[in-house]
Amino acid sequence: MAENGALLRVENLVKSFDGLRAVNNCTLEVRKGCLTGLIGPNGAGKTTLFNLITGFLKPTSGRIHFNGERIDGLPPHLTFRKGIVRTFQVPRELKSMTVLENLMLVPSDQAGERIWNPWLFGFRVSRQERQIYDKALQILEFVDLQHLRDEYASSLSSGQKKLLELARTLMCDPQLILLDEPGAGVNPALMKRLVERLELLCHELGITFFVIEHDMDLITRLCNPVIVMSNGEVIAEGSPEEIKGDERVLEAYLGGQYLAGT
Amino acid sequence: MGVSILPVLEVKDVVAGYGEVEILHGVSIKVDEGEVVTIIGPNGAGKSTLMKAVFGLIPVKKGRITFKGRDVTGSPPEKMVRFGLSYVPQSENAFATLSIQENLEMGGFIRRDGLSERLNWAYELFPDIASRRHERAGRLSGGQRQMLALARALMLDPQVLLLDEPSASLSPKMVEAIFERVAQINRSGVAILMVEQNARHALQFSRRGYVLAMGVNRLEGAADELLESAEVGKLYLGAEP
Amino acid sequence: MTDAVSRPADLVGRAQDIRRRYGDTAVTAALWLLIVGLVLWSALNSDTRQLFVNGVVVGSVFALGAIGLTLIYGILKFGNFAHGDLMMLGAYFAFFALTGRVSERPRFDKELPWSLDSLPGAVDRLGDLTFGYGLIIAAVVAVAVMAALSIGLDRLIYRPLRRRGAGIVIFAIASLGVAIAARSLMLIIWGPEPRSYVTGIHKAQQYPFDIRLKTDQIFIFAVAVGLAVLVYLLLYRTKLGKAMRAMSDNPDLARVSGINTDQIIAWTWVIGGALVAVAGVLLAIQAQLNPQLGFVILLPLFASAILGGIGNPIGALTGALVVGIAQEVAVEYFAPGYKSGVAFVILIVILLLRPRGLLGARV
Amino acid sequence: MRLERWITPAAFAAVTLAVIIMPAERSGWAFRDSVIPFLASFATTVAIFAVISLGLNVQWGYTGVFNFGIAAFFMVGAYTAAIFTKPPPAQPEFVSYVGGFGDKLDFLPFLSSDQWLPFLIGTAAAAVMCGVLAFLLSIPTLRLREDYLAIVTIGIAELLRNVSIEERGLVNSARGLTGIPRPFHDFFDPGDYRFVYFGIALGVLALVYLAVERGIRSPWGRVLRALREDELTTAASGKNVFAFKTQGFVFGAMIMGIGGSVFAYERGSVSPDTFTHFFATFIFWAMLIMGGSGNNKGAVLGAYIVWGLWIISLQLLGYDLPQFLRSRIFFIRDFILGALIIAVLLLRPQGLLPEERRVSIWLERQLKRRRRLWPWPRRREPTEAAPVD
Repeated sequence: MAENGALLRVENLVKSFDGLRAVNNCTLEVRKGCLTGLIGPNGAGKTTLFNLITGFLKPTSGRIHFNGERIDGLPPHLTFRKGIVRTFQVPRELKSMTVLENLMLVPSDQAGERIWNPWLFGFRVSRQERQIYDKALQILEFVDLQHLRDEYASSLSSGQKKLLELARTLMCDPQLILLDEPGAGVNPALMKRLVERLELLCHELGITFFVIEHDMDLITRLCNPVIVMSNGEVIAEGSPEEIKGDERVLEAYLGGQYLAGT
Repeated sequence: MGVSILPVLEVKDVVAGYGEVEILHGVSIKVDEGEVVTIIGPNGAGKSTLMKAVFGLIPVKKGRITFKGRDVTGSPPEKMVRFGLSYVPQSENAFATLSIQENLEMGGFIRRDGLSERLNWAYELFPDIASRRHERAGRLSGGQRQMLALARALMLDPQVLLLDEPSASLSPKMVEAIFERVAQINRSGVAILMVEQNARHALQFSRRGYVLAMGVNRLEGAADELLESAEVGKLYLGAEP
Repeated sequence: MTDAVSRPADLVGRAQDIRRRYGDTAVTAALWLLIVGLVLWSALNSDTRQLFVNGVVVGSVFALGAIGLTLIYGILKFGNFAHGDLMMLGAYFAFFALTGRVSERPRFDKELPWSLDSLPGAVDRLGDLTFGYGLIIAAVVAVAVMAALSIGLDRLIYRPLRRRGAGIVIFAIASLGVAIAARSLMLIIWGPEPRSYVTGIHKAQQYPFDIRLKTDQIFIFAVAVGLAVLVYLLLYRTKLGKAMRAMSDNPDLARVSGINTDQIIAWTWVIGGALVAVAGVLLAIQAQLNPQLGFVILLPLFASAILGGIGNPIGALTGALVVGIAQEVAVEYFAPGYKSGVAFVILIVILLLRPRGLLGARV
Repeated sequence: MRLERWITPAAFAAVTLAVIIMPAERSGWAFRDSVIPFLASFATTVAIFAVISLGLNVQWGYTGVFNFGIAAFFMVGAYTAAIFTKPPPAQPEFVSYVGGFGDKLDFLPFLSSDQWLPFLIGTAAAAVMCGVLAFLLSIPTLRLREDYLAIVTIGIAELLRNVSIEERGLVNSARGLTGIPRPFHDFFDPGDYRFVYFGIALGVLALVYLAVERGIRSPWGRVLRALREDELTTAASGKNVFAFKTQGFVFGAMIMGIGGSVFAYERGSVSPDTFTHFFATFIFWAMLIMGGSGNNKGAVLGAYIVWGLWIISLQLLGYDLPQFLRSRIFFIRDFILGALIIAVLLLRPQGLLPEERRVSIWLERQLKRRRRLWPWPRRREPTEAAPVD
């Protein structure tokens, strides 16, 4: 039975590529208002899981519920509509568009996105543009990129691109943000700020986060609970301390055979 | 194994990465003749990047790589193979549209003679792929594909074999089989430098090990010492230093 | 409770899975049946039998072009829109080597003092063929020239683009530039009038089943099939060919295996250039020498390559024969101007139903 | 590089000088009688081609959709305009074509076929037809790798041209359609009409330019440009990739249709031999690549320069050329164009006028209205944001 407060629930999810099961009978829950961490060795299927949740891949079998609604198999733009946004492990910025444009693209249902609206309802487009612009500026300030707003996104450093990815997700008032390694390549000072920002977003605005991260320090500081995946399955879940003490997790990382299932 | 004065492969203070992103911030590793060395470390430590940098697949920005005392820094992979190194990438390590036999022939591409003997040798070492030699490699199971990748890399009779996570996404049984095969290859005199996720398992087959984290050396030592060390677990799960 | 609700949805999901898994196979089987049926029908129907045979000849010319196209596509990963024009250019080079003629002013040729047809007996007909051994030597010359030219174009244009990491579209536009340059080069040197290697009428022979064939056509078919088999043997039996396939499959792993990819690319252009030249000569024997023809033939070439599954020479041969037969047989029912329409329809059907082609993705 | 800054002005100046001086010199500097009319015709054609080049810019420069069959849209536009404005065939046994709606509109004075309304109807119909064609083509191809669309569009251009020749009753096969009524033709002296039509063509170009500029600088255009950069990110930003791609392709095709219709009204006749791949597809690519894809000014400048080269080669024929050159001048021009395309791709991939860095005209206008100085592009220091919360 669904536990109260589960925003995202993944049940028996399977994804196989040419017989190889990247995600194997994975079942997990992300509770509302939490910063849930997702860790696991390389090839555990973490990014594949993200791709399945956001609709970039279609599951072979299994179910994904978001807010009690089934979302598996929806294309990316529809999962986005439901309130799920993601970042990419390797930042995929829109290279020859400015930082500001990268953000202003995001809000959905912009009046000006219908080709005839700029002609018929110019004032509405105009007003909305102003709102989006203000919001983009706010968010740029939030992630400390406001001085770069008119630069092409391709000229950013890799850490700044990571922040841009985060900023992009904030443009649309999401319910759930999936972050794929937000910390990689971000320098320590920025990182500290990033952690503060994420906590602020989570606690003040009630946005739920689901974070893949390799940096255990960051996970410890940021996330609770932490879910551990290995070979496409969830093998443990708990607070960072519990995870660190969990024999199975260490086994998964260091090798040796963990106990499969149940 | 006798202790040689010069290591076969030595990596000194190598700095490398993809494009502007630097992942290795000065890593040093050495491999003596005939030994198995395992590199372990948490995700994102730069283990695979190190392999690629050594093999010339990504540019080395700083540092030196020497093979038998000869500077091979920045040589392209097709040259590395001629020096006597061989490399098994982590994924996509077989030509899926080629037959198994053709895969092995490609492994021996620069060989001038003795190809058929070497082929027979490979099939003897890996009997499970021998029976399917005219099938496309894309049809093999994960474990068999890994065997094929090993066999392909051995076709040139290399002195040093670089293995990038040979046990990745294999069943426990298969992992066992792969490691046994690796040990067997080593007994035939090939030095092995291996990156592994499966740290404990790999260290059991190794003489020495290195632990990388965040693109720098963190620990090194004899394999059994590392196996016992509590430090290693902490590096993975990030207890406060 | 959740289970009860989600069970019907699961059934739908499973049905989709089945469709995903077997639908592809079913569509392929249906397309194959359709093709085999049409081919058999046109071969057996006495109205279209002659056209069927013509189609095989036309298709074998397409085949050589499509094999070259698909080879370059497989290894360099871009559609070469200059392929048709380079075919024609190759044919003109052979013409030049054979006759030593260039256009001086409209409808007036200037003959250079040296040419192959001045060799003793070079234009004497070989058996029932319309041409002598001179043309064959000329074709060899054209092969050499086109192979060299292809490498030159790669060094000059495609390699810099590759180093820069340009996208496939940039390659395609560059190849369009090459196509235009090649076409205008032909027009500059030989003028716009159609030409042929030999003048005079060539009578067709009567064969069983009421089929009339020129010996040239049999020659075209034989050369095309022979070369297709050679390319197949090259790719599947020789070290170079296997390395080419390996590189097409996984360039990084090819480098790791010690394969020099620059060299493989150069060889690909040599073989591609040679095929272009032969295909061009055959096209010119089959139709004529005409600078306009190069771009027109591009559509059937691409249709053949896509029908067969891009990157696959046997597929290209099969695809080309199907396209050739379909185009010729269609003449019985539609105006000749619709030949290109046939190739277009085949293209659209394949793209809609099975974009990887009939023989593609056999992994 | 300092030199690079001069390439664009130099190219512009060279073409302009050549286009003015060559006819002037040949006509004995008779500006009023021959040079000015010549320039008007030249400029009219440039305007028409610039329209089509703008359409291609929407497709390739902004949306990243790869159309190698511009000829198809150019031709459909031209023929549609023609059959919507022409009277029905007078002698169906000699001349036959479908449509001929021109007469049906004659019942009101300003609707008669040589006035402005038929022109507008023909142009609108041309745009619609091209839009429908583009939509149909997008279904099998837009989800596939980019170059599949290129092949399919080559195919449709080839096919449509053959259909127009083979189907006698459709658009009068190879002889094409003549006597297309031209807007306001009877009101002016035939010698002056070219100036009138230049005005019309310029007006259409201005409208199309504004429409494209406005569309591209709107949130809609932002999505298109995002698609060109990275489809995955665009999908991750909640945009329906396929829908927007189709819109970009269709919008561009409609503009090409408009260009085709203006072309038909300028010539007064259309025939299939105009719409070959070479003439009707390649030169637009040359224009856009040379001018700078992703920049509407570049698309127009490219049309000017490429058509300038065209005209220069024509003008050269008026001089005493050696026979060798005389018979080959057009082929040499084609060769130069092909080589120029490659040279631009290799040496200056961004074209003569690189893409501009602007966000949205709506925003710019808004910010101006609020009496804030828009900080583009020179002022880079952050202006204080609007009061938050």
